[in-house]
Amino acid sequence: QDFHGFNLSGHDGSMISAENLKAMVAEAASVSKPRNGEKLVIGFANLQRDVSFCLKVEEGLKANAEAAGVELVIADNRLDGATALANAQSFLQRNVDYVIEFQTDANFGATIMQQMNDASTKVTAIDIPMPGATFFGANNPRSGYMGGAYLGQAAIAKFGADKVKEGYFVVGELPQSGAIPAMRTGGQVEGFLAAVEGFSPDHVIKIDTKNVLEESFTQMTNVLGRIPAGVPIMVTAINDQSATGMLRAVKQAGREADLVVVGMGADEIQTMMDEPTFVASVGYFPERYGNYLLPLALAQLAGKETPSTVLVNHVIVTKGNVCEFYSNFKCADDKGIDFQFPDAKFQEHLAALRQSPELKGFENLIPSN
Amino acid sequence: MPTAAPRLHMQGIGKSFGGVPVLSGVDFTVEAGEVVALLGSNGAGKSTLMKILTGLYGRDAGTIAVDGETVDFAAPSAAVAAGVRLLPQEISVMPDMTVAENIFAGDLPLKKGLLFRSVDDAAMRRRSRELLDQLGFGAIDPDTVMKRLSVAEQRIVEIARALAGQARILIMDEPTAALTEQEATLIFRIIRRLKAQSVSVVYISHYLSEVFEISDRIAVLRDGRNAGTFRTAETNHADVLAAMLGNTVGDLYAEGGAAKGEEILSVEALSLPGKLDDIGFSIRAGEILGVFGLVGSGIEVLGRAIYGALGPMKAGRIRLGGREYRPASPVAGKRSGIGFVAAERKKEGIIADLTVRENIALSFQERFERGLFVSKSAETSHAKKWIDGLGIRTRGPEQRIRTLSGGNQQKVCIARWLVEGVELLILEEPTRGVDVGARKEIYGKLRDLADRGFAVLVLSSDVEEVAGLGDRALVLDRGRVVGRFGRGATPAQLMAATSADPAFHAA
Amino acid sequence: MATATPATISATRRRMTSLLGRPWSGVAVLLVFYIGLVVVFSVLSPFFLSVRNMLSIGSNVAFIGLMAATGTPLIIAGGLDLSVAAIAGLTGVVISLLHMQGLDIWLAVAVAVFVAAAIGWINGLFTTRLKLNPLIVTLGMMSIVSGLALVMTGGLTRPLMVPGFNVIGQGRVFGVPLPLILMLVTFLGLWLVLTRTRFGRHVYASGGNAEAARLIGIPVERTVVTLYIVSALSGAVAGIVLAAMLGAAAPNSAGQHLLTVIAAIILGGTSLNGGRGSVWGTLLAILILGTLNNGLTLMNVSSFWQDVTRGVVLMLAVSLDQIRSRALGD
Amino acid sequence: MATATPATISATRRRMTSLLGRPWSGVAVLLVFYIGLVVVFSVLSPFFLSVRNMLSIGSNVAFIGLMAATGTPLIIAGGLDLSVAAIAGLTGVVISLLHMQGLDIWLAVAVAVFVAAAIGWINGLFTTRLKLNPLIVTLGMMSIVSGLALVMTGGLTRPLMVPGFNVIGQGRVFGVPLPLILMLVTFLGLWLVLTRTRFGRHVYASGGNAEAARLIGIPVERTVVTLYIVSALSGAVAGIVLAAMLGAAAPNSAGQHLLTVIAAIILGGTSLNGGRGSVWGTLLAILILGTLNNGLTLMNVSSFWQDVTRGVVLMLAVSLDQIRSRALGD
Ligand SMILES: Nc1ncnc2c1ncn2[C@@H]1O[C@H](COP(=O)(O)OP(=O)(O)OP(=O)(O)O)[C@@H](O)[C@H]1O
Ligand SMILES: Nc1ncnc2c1ncn2[C@@H]1O[C@H](COP(=O)(O)OP(=O)(O)OP(=O)(O)O)[C@@H](O)[C@H]1O
Ligand SMILES: O[C@@H]1[C@@H](O)[C@H](O)OC[C@H]1O
Ligand SMILES: [Mg+2]
Ligand SMILES: [Mg+2]
Repeated sequence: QDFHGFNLSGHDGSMISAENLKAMVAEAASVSKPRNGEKLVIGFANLQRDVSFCLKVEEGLKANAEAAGVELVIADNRLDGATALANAQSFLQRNVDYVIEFQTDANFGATIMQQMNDASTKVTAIDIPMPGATFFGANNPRSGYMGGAYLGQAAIAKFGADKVKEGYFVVGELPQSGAIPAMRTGGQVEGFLAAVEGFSPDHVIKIDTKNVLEESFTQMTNVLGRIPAGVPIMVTAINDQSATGMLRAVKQAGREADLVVVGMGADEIQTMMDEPTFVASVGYFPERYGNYLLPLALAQLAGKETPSTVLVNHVIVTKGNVCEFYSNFKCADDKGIDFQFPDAKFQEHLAALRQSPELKGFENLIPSN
Repeated sequence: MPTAAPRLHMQGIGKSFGGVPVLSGVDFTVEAGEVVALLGSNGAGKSTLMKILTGLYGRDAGTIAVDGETVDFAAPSAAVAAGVRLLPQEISVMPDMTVAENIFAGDLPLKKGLLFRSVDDAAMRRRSRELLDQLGFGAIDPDTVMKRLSVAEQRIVEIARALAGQARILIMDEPTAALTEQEATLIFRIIRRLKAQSVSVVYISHYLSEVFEISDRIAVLRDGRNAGTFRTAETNHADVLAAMLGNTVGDLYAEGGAAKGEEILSVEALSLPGKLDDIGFSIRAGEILGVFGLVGSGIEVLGRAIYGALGPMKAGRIRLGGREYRPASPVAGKRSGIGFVAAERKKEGIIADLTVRENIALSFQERFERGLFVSKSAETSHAKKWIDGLGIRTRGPEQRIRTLSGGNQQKVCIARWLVEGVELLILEEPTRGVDVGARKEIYGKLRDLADRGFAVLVLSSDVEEVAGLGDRALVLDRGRVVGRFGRGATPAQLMAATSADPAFHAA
Repeated sequence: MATATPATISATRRRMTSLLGRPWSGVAVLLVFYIGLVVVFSVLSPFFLSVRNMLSIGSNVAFIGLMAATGTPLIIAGGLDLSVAAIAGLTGVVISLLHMQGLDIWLAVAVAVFVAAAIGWINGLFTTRLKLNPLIVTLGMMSIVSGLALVMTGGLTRPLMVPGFNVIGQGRVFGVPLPLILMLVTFLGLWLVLTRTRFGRHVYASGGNAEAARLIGIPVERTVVTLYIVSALSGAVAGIVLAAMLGAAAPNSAGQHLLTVIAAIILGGTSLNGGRGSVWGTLLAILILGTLNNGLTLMNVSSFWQDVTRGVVLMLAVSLDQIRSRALGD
Repeated sequence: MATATPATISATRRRMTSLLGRPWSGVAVLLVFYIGLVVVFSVLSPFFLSVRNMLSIGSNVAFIGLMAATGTPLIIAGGLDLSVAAIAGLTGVVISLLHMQGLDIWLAVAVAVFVAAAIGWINGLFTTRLKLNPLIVTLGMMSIVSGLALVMTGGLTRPLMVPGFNVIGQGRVFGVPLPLILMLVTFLGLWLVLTRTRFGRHVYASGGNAEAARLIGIPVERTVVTLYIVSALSGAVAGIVLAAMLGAAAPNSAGQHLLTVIAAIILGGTSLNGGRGSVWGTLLAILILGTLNNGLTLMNVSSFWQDVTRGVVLMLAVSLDQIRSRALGD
């Protein structure tokens, strides 16, 4: 139902007016008395502040908190379980009224949640689910699948189906960060194979990007040695930053003509606009996360019923439609390909995921669609 | 008479370390072309005074003038630039650089290159060879990496380095402590030549005979204060010693003990490829056996081989305390009742950061345990016993050994082995760098130990020491026993037994 | 009123000097620094000074502290172990995998501890017997061990929730978190061993002058190998504490704290050249770093500025000790 | 036919020994190891042995190589710089920010290089004048510098696309990538300086025995401070190469390679105790690590197994050198 202008199912992702936010705060504070006796305090633990995606989430939350007049205390989990635990304790130490956790690994969630529950503090978990917390974030199997499929279709449009089969598909992974990114990159591979029928699995190359520009560049450079001259090079990765590093490596090798890149996250739009071969990125809209997260937190503090899971609605962002989402960029005339999401095959993929022994114990992370 | 300013004039020098005064109001003067010997017992402050002169240490009081000009060297480089060069007491070289580089690193010859002035290695090599030849040590190859040389050879290279630059004042702090007499003679030749060139030399030594041979004047320090200066030609050993110590020393060596006990060590046909060849001897309880040899003669390895420091021995038969004994490791040697004091006190003897108490207790730590833990009081009383027993001059058992003077460190190294169960004590160069007073104390203690039933094996390149101390003496040359002497052998006899050329070098 | 005569000044100076000159005076300087830090944060943040917060700092630094504790004698003896944090990661992984296979949790722990000991033993053999450079050997070992942990889990974090086991990380005794107790007991034990036992003397002697120590019949190699094993074991314990605390085992869990471990040991006054150091210095350095983290977070300082501040504090702390040495004219 | 008499055997042995005993024999062992690695990969992967691939290995390792190159003389002289990689990150950030403010790109580069030099100078002063421990000082500096880079960018990667500038990272001369050329020229230059100039001898002397060097009038402090500045400058150049190559400046870009830089220097035969080492050893170590990474990636080996392999290779390489030393009876 509607909570001062916030209605989850109908929400378009824009920021609620300051007036409405303040009304939410007033209601929340009357139901849940601020623990410091003055005003509501919300704790936000970021995943790793020097990743642009995470930074955008933080900026969005800050803007909302400021408009609403609640205090936001921020900590940096630094991609580390122990640090996340210490940060959670520091929130409790400061008597925060609500916690938003962007955390490293689902498996660390239980311990943190136990402490939150002991303190009767409610939690929303971003991207990485935690037991008993509201989940808000990426639909990883879907976003990955979407990006992979788009890349396949864009490659066919550029090189023709026959040529694409001679080409190589390189995916920049982040294997050490566990099951969730793996579902994303796994989805990219499956989506690509779904779009390019008869593509040889031997032509799929996986590299470890370590989630940084430079390593993506180095490993892509290494792997280019395996790709014969003149065949298509189709690239996607765990996030835009890694995709960018891989793109630069192909450029440095002078093989840009054979390249198509699809990013993930749409959080480095400028690069996408500047690079002709960077055709699209799967949109997550991290800058809008705060527009959901803060109202959601206030609604819960106000005692409202809220759904336990809110998945981001991913959209393909291209040079042709970018202005619809980011007004500071102009849309190009070239509208790109006419993308078809392979829905039936995606359902098969989801079914397969549910059977996967690798994901045993992580079934809750697999969305229903 | 026109009185020109002296070459060096230090006046009223004062220095304390951590509040404890080490030098107070010291005056020290050297004329141009004069050799002044600086004497004093261990810890009197000789090295400290010279380190102050060369800018290694700051001073608390006093002035320094060179050729009438007040100077205040902030760092050794300033002293070097002013022609004041120090040959320090402790070997101070760059072990991984070549001999030539060690000699010239401070003043490298350069040549024009294509792009830049580069180091003229050929010139450096040539001049190094000349310098070493001049010194009489032409056999040292300028291209050898320093760490491959023996201690004595490294010392020679250091001397060559001190001579390489244009010095006005050359300070030599115990240059001959690790050298033999013959080698020292070569050094004296150089000093005389420098003197002729009007270079001033400060010569620090504990060997009175050397001092009387080479110096024009003798300045004595005692407890950090001036204790008199003497014209060398107008004085004698006794007066100088009296100034140094406040009393005279008398005979350095105690009378040999009377009763010898049963045989403690017997060595037969001991060989070590390239180093020792068919060595045989024995020592009885109550006996001191001296082994004399020059560098390279085998004295550097003989004691170690027996102790086990060179690892398991194959050739030869050794009996220790009546039982068959095979050297294997220091741990095993110690367990069999051998104590060992290494020549290189700083490198192989002291654990610098530990206290006197800890250093003494270390070798037989298990004897100071009460249950699981070490008993500090047991350690302390043991340490105190030997601080008194050996006359170790220290502020107490808790002083760090690194801040003791050399002679006292040496006594600590000996004290380590003075426990029940040690039958054989092996000492390499037991009094290197030790002052006369302390040397006499150490000799006295070794004799006491022998009288208490220890067998003592002393390996030394100091011929007087071996002649004076040993009940019997062996002479080694190129790994073989070339002479066996009873008590009363003279240094000259021992010396004569070695056929070695005074300029040592391994063939 | 008494005026300060030169004599009284010098007497005071001598007394101060002798106080500062004691072996533990470097530790005293760190203690003063630590207390200063606590005072500053107490003033700046209302949340800082409470028993609960102090205890949570203690329990947060525990697993790092465990590794730094045993790293201290190892470095004193002239060794160095860069693989310890990787061993912590592997330990958690081995336990969780074995337990998943149905093995009793304590048996799994025993196996993991044994594996760690074996790794430490290899480190020790390579560095002493083969005389290889410890930095390269243990860096190589770090790479191997963390690689294996990743291979074994496929990079995934594994849940590890077994009530009896998790108590190690989450339990309290009289309100004091168990990890903190474990760490303090380790420091206390190592202090006793280092200062009161034969083995402890051998540690200082081996690192102070290995050749001299060997020549007086101290088993230098055995001492150093033992310390590598102990270091690996502390890695295992740290891994156990971490996994128990987090309720999950991550293959790379402790890796990013490696530099903190080494920094704490050096900041604590232990010399990388061996022969000198104390575990209390290390403990204070660990507490300083943990307190800094906690205090700055409580003050809502951004993590970027936290990095800057940590650097400044490291430099300040080591400068302070230098000023002490200078005052002594060392 | 001649039979080997003891005399000829010992003559041969002497010749071999003298060959192996030369200062560069450790380097020769690494060269053999490197060639072995190249042969193995050539056999195992059809993609490995090609000019193109060799060049891409070279350009991949260039920025690490630059930092390791200047780190070598610094460690030879008894110093250590853990901040160099952080300086690389800061350099890119400063350039991109200044350029965004409208400053000419080369002016921006000049400012960034100047900032780096100042940081190196501070490292040098703190470690020599104040005699602070270099590990703590430069670790602290690393934390400060990388923290500042994050603060300045707000943690974001900044695009840096200026054709003239990007040539540094992406250009080629006769087909050889510019970063590779830059690195090789740096090694060559340092080799000349170290072996041919007065400054070079001062470097070895300062690290071999600072006390002795000071005593014979070598300006030890000035030498070491200069090397800290040079190290920081190479960090700046590495940062420029990296930013130019990637077309972007990331505040955290080089940080994770810190251990690789140190490992390469030590593996290359430079002693952490100072006084010994050569830049060619470092270069070979860098090439070995880069080749390993490339070859294993081409063979499609997972990054986890790559970690394991890298560890094994590090240990093997240093063992091989030890075997050489043993053969010499060192
Ligand atoms: N590190 C130090 N700090 C303070 N005082 C020291 C230090 N080292 C030595 N001293 C003191 O300096 C003075 C002279 O030293 P030392 O005991 O070595 O000389 P000594 O006993 O006169 O000489 P020796 O017994 O060797 O002939 C003593 O009072 C000694 O305790
Ligand atoms: N750096 C130092 N710190 C503390 N005490 C010192 C230091 N250097 C010298 N001392 C002390 O100063 C006193 C004088 O030492 P110095 O080395 O000058 O004696 P020395 O006369 O040269 O003795 P030796 O004949 O044994 O060489 C000694 O007691 C010594 O322990
Ligand atoms: O890789 C990261 C992903 O795990 C997280 O969900 O969003 C930010 C990404 O950079
Ligand atoms: Mg004395
Ligand atoms: Mg002296």
